[in-house]
Amino acid sequence: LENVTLALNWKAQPELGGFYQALADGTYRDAGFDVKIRQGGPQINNRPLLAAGRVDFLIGTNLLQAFDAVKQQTPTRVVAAMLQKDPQCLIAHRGQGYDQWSDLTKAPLLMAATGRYSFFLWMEAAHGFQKRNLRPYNHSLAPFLANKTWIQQGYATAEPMRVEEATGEAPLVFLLADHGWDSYSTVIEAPQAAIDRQPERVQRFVDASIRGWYDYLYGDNRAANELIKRDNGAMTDAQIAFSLKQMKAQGLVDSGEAVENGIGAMRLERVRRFYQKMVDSGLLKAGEIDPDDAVTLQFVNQGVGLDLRPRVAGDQRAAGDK
Amino acid sequence: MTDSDPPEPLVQLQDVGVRYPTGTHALVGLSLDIQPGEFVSLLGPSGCGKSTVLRLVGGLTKATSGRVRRAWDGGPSQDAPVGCVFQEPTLLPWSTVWNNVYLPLRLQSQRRKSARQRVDEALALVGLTEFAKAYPRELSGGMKMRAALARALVTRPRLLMLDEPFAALDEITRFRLNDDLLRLWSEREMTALFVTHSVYESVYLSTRVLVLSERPGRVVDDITVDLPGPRDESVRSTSRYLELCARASDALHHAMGEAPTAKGAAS
Amino acid sequence: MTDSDPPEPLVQLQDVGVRYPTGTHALVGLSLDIQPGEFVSLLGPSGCGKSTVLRLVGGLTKATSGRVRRAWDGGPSQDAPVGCVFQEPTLLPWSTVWNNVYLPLRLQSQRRKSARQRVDEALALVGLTEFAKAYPRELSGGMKMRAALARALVTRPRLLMLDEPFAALDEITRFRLNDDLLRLWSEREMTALFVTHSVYESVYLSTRVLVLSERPGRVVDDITVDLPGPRDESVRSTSRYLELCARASDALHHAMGEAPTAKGAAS
Amino acid sequence: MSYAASNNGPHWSRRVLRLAAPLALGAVVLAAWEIVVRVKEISPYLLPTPSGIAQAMWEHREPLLAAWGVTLTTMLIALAAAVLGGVLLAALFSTSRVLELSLFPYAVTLQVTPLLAIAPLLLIWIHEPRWVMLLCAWIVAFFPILSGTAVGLRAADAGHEDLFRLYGASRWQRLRLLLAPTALPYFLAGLRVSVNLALVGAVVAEFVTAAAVEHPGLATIIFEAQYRSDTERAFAALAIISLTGVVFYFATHLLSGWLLSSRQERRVSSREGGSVAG
Amino acid sequence: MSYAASNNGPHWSRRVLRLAAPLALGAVVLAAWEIVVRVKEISPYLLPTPSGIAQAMWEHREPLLAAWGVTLTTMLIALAAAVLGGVLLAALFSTSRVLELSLFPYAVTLQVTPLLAIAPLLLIWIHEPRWVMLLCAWIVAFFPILSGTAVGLRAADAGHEDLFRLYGASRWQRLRLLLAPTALPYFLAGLRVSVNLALVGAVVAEFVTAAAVEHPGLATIIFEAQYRSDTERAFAALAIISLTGVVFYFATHLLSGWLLSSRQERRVSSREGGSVAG
Ligand SMILES: Nc1ncnc2c1ncn2[C@@H]1O[C@H](COP(=O)(O)OP(=O)(O)OP(=O)(O)O)[C@@H](O)[C@H]1O
Ligand SMILES: Nc1ncnc2c1ncn2[C@@H]1O[C@H](COP(=O)(O)OP(=O)(O)OP(=O)(O)O)[C@@H](O)[C@H]1O
Ligand SMILES: [Mg+2]
Ligand SMILES: [Mg+2]
Repeated sequence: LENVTLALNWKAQPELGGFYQALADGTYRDAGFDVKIRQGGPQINNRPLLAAGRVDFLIGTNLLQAFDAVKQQTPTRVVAAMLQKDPQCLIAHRGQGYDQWSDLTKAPLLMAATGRYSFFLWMEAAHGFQKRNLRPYNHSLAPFLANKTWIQQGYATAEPMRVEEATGEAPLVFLLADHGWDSYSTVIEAPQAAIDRQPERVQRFVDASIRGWYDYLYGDNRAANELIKRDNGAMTDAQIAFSLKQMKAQGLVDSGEAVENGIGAMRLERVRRFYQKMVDSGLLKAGEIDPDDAVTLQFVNQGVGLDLRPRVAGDQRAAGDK
Repeated sequence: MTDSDPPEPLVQLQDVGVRYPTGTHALVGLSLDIQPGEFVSLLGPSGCGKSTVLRLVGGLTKATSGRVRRAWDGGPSQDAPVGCVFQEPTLLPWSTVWNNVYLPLRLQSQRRKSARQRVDEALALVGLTEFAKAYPRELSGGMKMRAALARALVTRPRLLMLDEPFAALDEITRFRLNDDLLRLWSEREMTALFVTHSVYESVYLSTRVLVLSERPGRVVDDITVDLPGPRDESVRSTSRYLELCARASDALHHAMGEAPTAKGAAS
Repeated sequence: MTDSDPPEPLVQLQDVGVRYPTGTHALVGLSLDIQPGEFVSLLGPSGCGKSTVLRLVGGLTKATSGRVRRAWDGGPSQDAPVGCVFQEPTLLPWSTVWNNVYLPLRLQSQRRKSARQRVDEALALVGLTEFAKAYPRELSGGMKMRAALARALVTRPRLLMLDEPFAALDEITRFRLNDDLLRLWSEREMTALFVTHSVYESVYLSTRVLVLSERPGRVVDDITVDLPGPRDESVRSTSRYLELCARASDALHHAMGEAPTAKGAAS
Repeated sequence: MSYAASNNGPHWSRRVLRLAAPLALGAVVLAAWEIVVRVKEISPYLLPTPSGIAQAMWEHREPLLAAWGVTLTTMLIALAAAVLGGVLLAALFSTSRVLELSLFPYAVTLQVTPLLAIAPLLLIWIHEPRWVMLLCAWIVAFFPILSGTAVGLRAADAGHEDLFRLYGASRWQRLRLLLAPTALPYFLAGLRVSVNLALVGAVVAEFVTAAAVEHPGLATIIFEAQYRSDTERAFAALAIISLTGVVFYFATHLLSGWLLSSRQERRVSSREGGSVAG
Repeated sequence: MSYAASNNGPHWSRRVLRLAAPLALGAVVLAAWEIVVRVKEISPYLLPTPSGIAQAMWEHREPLLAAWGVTLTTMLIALAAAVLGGVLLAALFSTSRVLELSLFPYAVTLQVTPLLAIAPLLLIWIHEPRWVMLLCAWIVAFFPILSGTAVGLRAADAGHEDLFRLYGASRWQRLRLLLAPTALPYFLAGLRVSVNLALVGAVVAEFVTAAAVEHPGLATIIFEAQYRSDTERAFAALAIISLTGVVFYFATHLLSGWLLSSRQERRVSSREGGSVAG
């Protein structure tokens, strides 16, 4: 078995469930890997580990960081995109007059540091949100709960549930992806050296991960959830159930290109379109990089794992595609 | 033990004992009156409790038994009717000599300007005018003690307490300061409590010499010095002076459990 | 300036000047030889530089001009051929009296056990046996100086330097220690350099008395004390003794710019 | 004459007061807290009551205890390393001013560099996350000890320095018999700050490396509890951190008192001395 | 007799050495770093070269300077508040042991509580992130000053205490004329640590409130640059933080030297005195 370390961008959670599934049900082992998962967290930056060769694969949150890697001439590439839509969203209390996306721009907004340097800049440029309304979000809901007029960032698969648990009322959820933030999410990044020298190995890992995701969504995921709960004490069964439900309902994983090409699918047009948005938002400069360098389609769009999707999955098409 | 009994002693120690926390009995059953205007010297072996007596009178140590009464108790503490030269100079290292001498006046809330003359006078008296701006660490041992003396004199206290102020001084300076002290004492109508190891000095300066026993200290002799004032060098050759010196010296030897010899008086 | 010229002086100061960083000239053009076996006293006004001379000899201050030669220079520094009582006791506050006295031996890497006898002897000599386990802060002023004296004696140094070691002591203790010191000096064949303010003490103890002028210090008189040894109380009544005392006293007055009077000699 | 002091310290009634006053004040503060939260009806996910916290503490005693063990271990190792490193460096610095001035900036740099920024780098070079965590906690804790001890080693009394020079003390003897005792109070003052910082460091180090560590410490528990809006549990963990800090503060206090007792009594006897029975 | 000392300090050649040695060592360290990175071909996104960092510094000089201004402001305000708060509290504590023992635990609690955990709470009660930031930086910085000054205020010499008692000094006079000068070196020792911690506090406070502040400080730049994999820019900001720390360290050093000069020369004259021209 080959030792492989996979670094996550967050603590163990259902939004990373496919990897745990592949680990738990032996998919990775069958592919010849002994996988070690290294969690991330709010204060943890695993990205340098990939470039340094200390981990073999890294889960990236969105494409922006992949563009940055190209800009910094870091030899890494996105080899697969597990989430077709970014679960990033804004949350508001009900009954505060925040019924529309456009109502949110003037509200005090709790925002974590990572968001402030990425999608918030896009929100600012594309939708007129303002820096001076920002409040720090350290993944404690208390400030949001205490101030009903405040809104906050979140993952559509997580925070709404936590808010509902605390207040008894489901909050309003505005998915960024529905308003133009169309990055892939939870992408697998690999060092260029591995792609060049051991493409077969990368392919095996990507395929196994994709299979893991299918099984996590549609198969018996109890073992994976046990692993998740072991790694992250904050996870509960209810939370996991909610996340799974949301991932399916919002078509985060199995939608868009994934419907035909299988989970992990990517299209260059979409990458380029997102790059253009980043340029328009001032996060990157026009012509600074070639967005195509950020990804490689070599390992995806091969329909791997489509056999694992239940027949009824056809109606997902409507939910995810636009 | 004292034989004088005017109505109001300035300081009165009654059957006083002091036991330090380490268990050392420094004083046991010490009684002692000081009348206003007296010049009392304490003579006694090293470690017998002389400094402790001064600390008691100054209110710096409380008696563990017996009573200490002081005439100014109950009055405003700001008045500082006591001046003291401790056995060590205890100058503030971060202040110049001038500021060290000014300190007691400053504590009485006197302005620097109005105090200037008195401070300068006191410095001149001890011969440190030139070193007014020096820091204590730049002084020799004797100069430090002189600065401490100036500090004790500058307030013109009612009771002046001196713990071997002249021990570190050469004889000439010492004699000059002896005379200066006597002059100030009579001019300012002070009371003085003086610790010394010199029998001659004690007799020369005092109206009364108290000889203490070895630790724990008790008064073993109370010698009234009936030499006429104002005293000057000529006193030192009178027979009464020598007689009193011999008596004090004997008392001291007695106190230390030695047979009195001519030693002390002879040198 | 000295009139003796045996081959190898123990310490030789040639035309030495010391100027402190503050600008004070403590010594100017001082020359001085100390022969092995001598007992040299320094007499001089307060602040004239006596302590500075001791510091020079001990290697604690460097001369700003002139030359200082010491017979033991170049030898192993561990030997510590010098013992010193500073003007202040400089006891280590965190050590007991016993450990303070043991310190110089400890610095010579002597074991506690083998040092015990010498430390106990030194403590007995100064009368502090009872206080071996006390901390310095629990001692009276005179007791501290006695502890410092014990510390200086414990190493049996070739050169013993004493900076007013007896100033804080009563006369009886003082006389006793004077005699003890003389005895040790002759027994151990030490050389001694002694600072004092007592003319009598200097003449009684020394083979030579150096009188220093007011600051900056120079040697103004070099008095060879030709009294016979071993000395004891009886010496104090010889006419030669009194004569020498008078001479030293005169030199001191002279050094201080005063007309010599009978003051000093009379008391 | 016995020096085995019988009643050296302050009078026993004063001692009782010294123990009772903080406890009494603590009780008052907690009671006031409880009352304010109840009367103002502040919801427990914003600010729990002390009783709620205590209850959460009891309920989760097992994971909390385990986490406390983890954090405490990190803290103690970091503190030990801080003491060792700080003292050794200070001793090195005491040998030469030039050395001190040349190297101190690096100690400052280490201290002011944000852990969040360097933790990822450390993780690249040091493969064992546990070591990174210890290193982070050490970085946070060592500076006060270094700084305090360095000052203390230069604070020797001039008279004592003379004494040691006169008797030809070796460098080592001077360091051991003169400089070390002189620096002791300064070292202890630094220790007092470093003890706190070691605790802070242990917690922060866990925040910046947590994912990598197998057994969760208190920081992980706090994060988890906050994530789940279980404010009571978060406060229970916070309370344990605070209590640990306070206990170590008093321990350091007692240690200081004990180590310096032979010097401090001077003050007792001269300022409060006679009053023992007077 | 002139006390306007002409050559009080160490000899000028020694002074030059003291200045030159750290700079020389710094140059050597940077050169070694540059060479190691180049020879081992470590990629700049892992560990940039000093020249790369300098270049990034120059390129981004405007945002960096602006950010430095923000961080420096926070640091200085926090430091001022730490000095004020620490000294006042210490003065309060010096009036009574019982008070000290009762209140010190709360200072310890404040110091050891993880900012990451309490920042959200602070935000509930204090809506202005800028204030939360200052409060956080202050919490980090104040303890060493409090602790140092509290110790110093109890360190007065027994003889001096006697003197002040004898002359009937008022509480206020004792504090101002005796305790304050006695505590000064202890305060300065605390300040030396607090200066660093104020900088650390300013950075950490920015980390925990980062997203919220309109004008980014250095921490924001570091975080952003790291997030965007711009290691050189992150190191440029880190270097500015380090340099700021080192500059303040030397400033505090000079301040100490200047404030204590009248006491320290004793050491010069006794240990190095005669060597001035000898
Ligand atoms: N702070 C203290 N703690 C414990 N014991 C003390 C303290 N101060 C003094 N003593 C003891 O009390 C006794 C008397 O001390 P005191 O200082 O009064 O003596 P003294 O007569 O002034 O001696 P000297 O002439 O040597 O100065 C001594 O035996 C000393 O050991
Ligand atoms: N550390 C110092 N810095 C500056 N000046 C000093 C220092 N030490 C001594 N002096 C000055 O040098 C001169 C001689 O000092 P020294 O201590 O040698 O005098 P001394 O003869 O021992 O006096 P005393 O009999 O009073 O002890 C004094 O005028 C003093 O002001
Ligand atoms: Mg005394
Ligand atoms: Mg002297």
